[in-house]
Amino acid sequence: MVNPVLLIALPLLLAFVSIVFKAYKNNLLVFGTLLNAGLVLTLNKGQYIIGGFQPPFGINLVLDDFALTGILIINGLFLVITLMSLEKLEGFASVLLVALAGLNGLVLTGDLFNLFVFLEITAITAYILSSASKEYRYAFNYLVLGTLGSGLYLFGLIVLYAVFGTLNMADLSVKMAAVDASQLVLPSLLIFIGLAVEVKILPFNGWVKGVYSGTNSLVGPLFASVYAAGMLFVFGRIFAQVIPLGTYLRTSLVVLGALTLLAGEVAALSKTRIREILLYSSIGQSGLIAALFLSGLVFVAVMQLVNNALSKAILFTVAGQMADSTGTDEGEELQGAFLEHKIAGVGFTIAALSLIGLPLFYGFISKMNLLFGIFYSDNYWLPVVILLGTVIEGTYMVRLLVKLWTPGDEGIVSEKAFATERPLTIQSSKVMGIVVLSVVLLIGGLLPAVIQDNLTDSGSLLDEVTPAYLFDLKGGQ
Amino acid sequence: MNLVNFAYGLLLLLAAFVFQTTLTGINRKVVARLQRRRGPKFYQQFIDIFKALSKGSTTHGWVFDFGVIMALGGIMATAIFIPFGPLKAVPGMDNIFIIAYVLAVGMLGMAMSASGSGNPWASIGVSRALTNMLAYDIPFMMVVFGLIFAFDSSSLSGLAAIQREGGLLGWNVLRFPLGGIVAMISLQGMLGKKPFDSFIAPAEIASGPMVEYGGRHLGMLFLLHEYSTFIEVSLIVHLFFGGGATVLEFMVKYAVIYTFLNLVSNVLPRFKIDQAVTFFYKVPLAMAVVQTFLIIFLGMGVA
Amino acid sequence: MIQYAGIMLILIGIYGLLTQSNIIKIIVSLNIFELGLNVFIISVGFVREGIAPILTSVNNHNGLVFVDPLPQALVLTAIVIGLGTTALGLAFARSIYRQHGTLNLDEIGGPSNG
Amino acid sequence: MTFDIVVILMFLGAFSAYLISKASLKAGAYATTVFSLGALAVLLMGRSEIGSEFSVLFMNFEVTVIGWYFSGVMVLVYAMTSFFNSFWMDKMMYPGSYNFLYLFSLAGTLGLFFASDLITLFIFWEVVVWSSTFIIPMGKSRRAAVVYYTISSIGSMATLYGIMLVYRISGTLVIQEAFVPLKEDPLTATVVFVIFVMAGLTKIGIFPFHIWLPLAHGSAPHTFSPVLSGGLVKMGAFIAYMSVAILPAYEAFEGSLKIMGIPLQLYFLMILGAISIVLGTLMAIKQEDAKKLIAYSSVANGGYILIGILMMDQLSFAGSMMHLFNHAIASAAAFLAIAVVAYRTGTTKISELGGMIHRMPLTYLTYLIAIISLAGIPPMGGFVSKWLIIQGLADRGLMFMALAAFFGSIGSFLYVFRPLAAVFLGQLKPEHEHLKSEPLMMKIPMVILMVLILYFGVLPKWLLGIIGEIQVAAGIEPVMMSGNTILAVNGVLNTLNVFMIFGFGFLISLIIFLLMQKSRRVGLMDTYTSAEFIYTPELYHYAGAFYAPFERLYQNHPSVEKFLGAIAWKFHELGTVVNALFFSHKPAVTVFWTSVILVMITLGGAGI
Amino acid sequence: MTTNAKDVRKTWEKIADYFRAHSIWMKWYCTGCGAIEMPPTMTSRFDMERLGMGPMATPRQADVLLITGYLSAKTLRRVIYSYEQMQDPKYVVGFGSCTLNGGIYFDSYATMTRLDHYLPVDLYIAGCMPRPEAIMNSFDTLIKMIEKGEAKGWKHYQENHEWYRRNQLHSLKEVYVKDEFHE
Repeated sequence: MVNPVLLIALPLLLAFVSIVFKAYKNNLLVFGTLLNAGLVLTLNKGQYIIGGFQPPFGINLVLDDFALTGILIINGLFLVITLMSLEKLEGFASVLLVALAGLNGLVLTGDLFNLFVFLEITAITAYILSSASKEYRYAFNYLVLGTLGSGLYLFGLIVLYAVFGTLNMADLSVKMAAVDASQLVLPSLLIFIGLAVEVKILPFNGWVKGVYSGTNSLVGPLFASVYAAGMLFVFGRIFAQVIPLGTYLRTSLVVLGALTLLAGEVAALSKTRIREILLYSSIGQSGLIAALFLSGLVFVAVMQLVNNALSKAILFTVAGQMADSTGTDEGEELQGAFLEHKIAGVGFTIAALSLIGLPLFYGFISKMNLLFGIFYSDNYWLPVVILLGTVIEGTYMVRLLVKLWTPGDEGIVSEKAFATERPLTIQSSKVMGIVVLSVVLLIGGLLPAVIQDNLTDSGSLLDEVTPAYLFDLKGGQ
Repeated sequence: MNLVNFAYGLLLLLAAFVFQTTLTGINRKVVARLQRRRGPKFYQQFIDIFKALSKGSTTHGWVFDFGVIMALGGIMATAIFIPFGPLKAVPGMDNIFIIAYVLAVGMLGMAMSASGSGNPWASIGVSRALTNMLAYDIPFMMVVFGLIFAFDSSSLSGLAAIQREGGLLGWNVLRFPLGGIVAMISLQGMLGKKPFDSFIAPAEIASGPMVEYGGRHLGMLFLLHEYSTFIEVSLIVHLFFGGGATVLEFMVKYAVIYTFLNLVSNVLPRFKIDQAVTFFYKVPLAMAVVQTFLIIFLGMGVA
Repeated sequence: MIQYAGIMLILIGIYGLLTQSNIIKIIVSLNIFELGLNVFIISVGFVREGIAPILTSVNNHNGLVFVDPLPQALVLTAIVIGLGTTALGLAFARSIYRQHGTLNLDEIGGPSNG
Repeated sequence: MTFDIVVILMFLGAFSAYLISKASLKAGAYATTVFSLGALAVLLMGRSEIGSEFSVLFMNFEVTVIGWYFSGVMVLVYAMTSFFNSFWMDKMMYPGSYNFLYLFSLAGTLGLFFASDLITLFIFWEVVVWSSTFIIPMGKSRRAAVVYYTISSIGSMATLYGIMLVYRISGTLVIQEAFVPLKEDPLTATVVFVIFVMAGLTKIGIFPFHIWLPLAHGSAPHTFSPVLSGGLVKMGAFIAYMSVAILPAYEAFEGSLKIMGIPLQLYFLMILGAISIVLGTLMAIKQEDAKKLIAYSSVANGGYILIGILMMDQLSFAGSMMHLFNHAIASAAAFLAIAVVAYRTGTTKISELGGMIHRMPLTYLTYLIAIISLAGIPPMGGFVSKWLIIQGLADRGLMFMALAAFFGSIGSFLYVFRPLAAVFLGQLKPEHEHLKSEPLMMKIPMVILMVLILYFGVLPKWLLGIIGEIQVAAGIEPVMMSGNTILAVNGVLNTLNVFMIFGFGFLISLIIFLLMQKSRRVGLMDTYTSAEFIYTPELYHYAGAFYAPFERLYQNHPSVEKFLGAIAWKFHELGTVVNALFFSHKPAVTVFWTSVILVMITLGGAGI
Repeated sequence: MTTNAKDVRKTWEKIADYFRAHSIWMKWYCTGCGAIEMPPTMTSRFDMERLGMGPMATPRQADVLLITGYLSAKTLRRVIYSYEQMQDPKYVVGFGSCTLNGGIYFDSYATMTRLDHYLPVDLYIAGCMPRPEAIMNSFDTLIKMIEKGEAKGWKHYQENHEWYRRNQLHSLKEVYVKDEFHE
């Protein structure tokens, strides 16, 4: 029996070791990620107490299905992304190890203040990673907003502590449920805002554009899939399971999530640079997933989260690599870029189609399920927003794909001669990673049971709605 | 369908040809008298046709020939469908829509052949002719649509028989006066008479579609013209003037209507093609829609 | 009273964040914000006429009124984290100055809205 | 058990075509032909197995008569077009992928028509959409693919909403059962109906969703335009059929306001169909590109099909079902003819062509027969179907639909004639003097299509028999036939007689022609020019602005393209606004919004 | 005129010639002032149509080429071109003295003085200009000629094409010229 605290402690240890043994730090990183990924497979569900205090006192780690799915996604994707882009490490190995520890801690912890600490650790690594683009003003912006956000989170949690006298999530959720939720609008909102900064909910996400648009093939996928997944898992943990929201706050926040979805998609539509398109798409997806979590639809939210994380890993890797090797990610200048890189192109296409939610890919399964879920919670306006978002998302994704596959101006038959002359190289390690991830998306779409089984119970802990509405893969018969 | 039908059809074609061509000749005379001339012999039209057929001709390729054959063939086939008074070559085939569409075979064949000559004037003429067709056919079809709805029959002879039951007042032109006027105007357009004759405008586009025809091709086109006139006027006689219980009755009605239209056409100038379209869509179409509306929604005129 | 002081500081910090465009001043505002937060946290644990939450030979019965120790522990952590963040922010400030030659965000310019 | 094999085989065929293409491009192209012909053969042989059910993975299928009929039409068009694929292999950007997507979309359509539950239906719908989306940009326009995708996805997302709503209400996704509870609830039924039928409208290209057709059909690869126009458009008709027949709309809307016996909801859709007819006709008349012209004609013909389907009666419905087949093969034949021209000359612009009949007479004949059918002139198939539709309209007294139908019919003479005159007839350009005739492989499908068009125009009995079965399955009176005579309530049509009399007329005419003196053959430039000497055939060819006087009458028409374009642009601008409002490099902006949201929600909460 | 085997008409040709004689469609080649005499001939007073005659729009449809005026090198080319576009049998009528001998322009360097060197003229109408009475009279003659089979200019042209062509080339250098406006 392996204690999940190792998932946090080992990377931290390796991080400190790597500072001492600078020459081996990349090896240590690979070792650490491999080790973590291996450890995840050996874990058992349960509650792990750290430091001897019995809950509700002291810190404990909660390894339920939800957290297990989370660390599976985080560690798996972390491994794939790191292996794909080892050449981009540039001395960030130690930071990455710390980030891994922080992300695992985020998902595992059962204590609100402990969560704050991990949030800060993760955030600081994110600030540092975001400076990899050498655009320090954006990193600084991120830092200020992130700090403000976590400050607000701390504020909210202190208020809750002052009221309920506990920081343990399980304990708090029980105590809060007993109180009229409308009394707790302010602390809930403060915590929401604190997390929303990281989750990229609309008015709190000013940093995203600057940071994401300059990311390379390592940092981009890390931010867009691993960090996003980690933060969303936390968000889901807090708002679907810990803090009961009143009708008023729930509606307001779901509307905020829906607005984020729409605004993100619409903003992406108006962009031409690939990474900008993708970053706005990320914002939109975050809004969607947050709205799902807020609606209490944990299971489908996790499905969509997984889909988003897998797709975005591929998309940002390719986009980052394009920017790295050609110096631009302007769609117009990369016409026909996939002509010489068909495998990567197919992976990119699969990821994009899966993100839109087209059938044969995992995105379709998750989209189906989330729509079923929303309909079964008798919400008839949110699907309209989601479907509208899907239309817009499809439009810009197809526009991008078409441009990258078939070069040429309007009115001329597409020919190889019109393809970009910029030298695009994609390393074989990346290609392999892309293939692995897109195969996962395909398997998820064709044989959804494979991925589904690993998710089946992740929402059941505190999810009131048993997944009876789930699209049971037999056409609903 | 057996050989008798075909023989009957051939006879009908012959009769229609003789009748209509004579009538055309007489009308040339009538028009001449209108203009204080002596005018040609009443059989002049026959002479013209036979002369044209007897002459040598030039061709611009197989489609030029094929189009003419197809045009005349199509029009002749249509003429066979038309009941000549009470006489019908093939029973049960006088459906108005069949006639309207089979008629188009001839139009298309002629247009094809004309364009096949390679002469732009021909193409211009065809373009005008087709535009003209788009103008006059729609009000006409609208009125016909109303009639079919009113009497639940789309057979020419059936519609004619229904009218005759009501005597003179049963004629559709009296029951549905608006529709009757529309049909007459449309007929003017169908026949390509003034003011809707811009597609052959001899002085302007050198007789349009016919510019390259001579000899037997031209002769066949004259035949075609006679037949299509026969078809179109017969349509109106059957649809609005009670058809004919006897052949004579039919011929008299036919002659009167044809001569009337000819007289009208001779005192009118020529519309430009876009003016023709605008006219048809402003006046007759509006009238046709009103008429059909009255029939369908108010049952006006339907006994 | 001390809560209000903390909240005042928080608001001052936010005001600074809203109005300042100089990076150093923004960092200072952030610190004021955090300071206010810390003060607030401390105040949560404060109990009037409470004693330190230490069991001694005298104070070991159930009727004791003692200060909540947890907020103080939290504050310590928060301070440390705040310090780290400030240091990182200052490092960024230095890099920004080297890159752009100014510390004023208005003069640096942002991403294009194209 | 044949149909599941077809569906699976087509998917496998798609992959194998891709692999074969890697070895040899031509072989890959022939593979598409072999597979689609195989599918056609299996479909024809498997007619006795209609009604069989099967499942693949989590998808369920049931072969209904209508599904069988639609898939037959689709596979026929695909098979015929696939003969052309091999000629474009070296010109195509991704030939292997083209072959793959070609068969993949075919497989998708088969799955769609056989689907027995709504999710399967939707899955295959989307499969077809995305697979065809990636073929289109290999042609002339990238924008076309995006517009195509967007419009399609508006439709399909609407359908998805409808599917969810239906499932929420009835708790089942089986097509035959899911709609049953809606009959009790006209309001929801209206919503579901509108939502569902919207997908159909986008696909058939009914106003205002028609804008993708000319773009996509006009600029898709020449070998894919026939499939788009002849085949994929018909998916929309399938959905429209489902919305009307399976919902069933007439029962659900029993209580709503009726116009001439048509519920208002359906009447409104019919008006849209009528607008499409008029609009498609008018726009087709003014097109300068042959492919765009045929594309707009597809819009117009889609209007006929929609109106007929919505009528759900004995005549118009049968006419519409038959028109679907006729339009599929005729439009495919017309596009193929244009494709031959494009293959030889490299252009489809009407004004750049001329006199092609002198180089490729068979292509000309194909085009001629196709357009005769499209225009609904006997003795071609298109006539029978249009006749049925119009007789049905006359029976019901739907005057405005009839008005549009007449306009479309007569107008179609105008637009179909234009490529005929300007591309195939008229002066041959000097640069086309040495063009070769069409290759043999191209002749095969054209001849087959010609024969089919003529055959079903003369002897429609077999086809109308199947349509009768569809009508019985849909619960309406089947179209009546005795011998070769179609018996309508207000008229009869004996197609064989029409053909024979037409032949008779033609014979007499031919005899007259042959009796007279032989003609002298002269060149195309030896024409009456007012005795002017002209030596430039390319200038002496009337092709551009063919109906200029008529076009002038509506040249300042309001354009729904512009309107939708403006909406798209508004979305674009909204994106820029979002960007400018919320995203900055200064923390102050975000802090400001944070404060605003904080205050607003808190105060709102306190207020409540 | 000598009678040989070629000139014997078959029965159908006789019938055809009757039709041809009584339905004469003309292409007017109005190069000079003579055309002004045609409208009175057409309209009520003289009423050409009673003889079955009338103007036609194109040479393809016409039987008679009526050349009403003087001919220059430029116009002659076009007259020849028009004539060759007409269908057999076709007749040429020279109208006015210009076609006979150049008329008042006989001494111009550009005038073609004798039409029948270039085209087979069946009938000349003398006069400058001929009045409608003369025209009617000449048409009457033409009708009779055609009916009798005497108007055989078109055959003559076919048989002596070499000679005509030589004359044409001699005077015009080139019969079919390149389009002047595009050279």
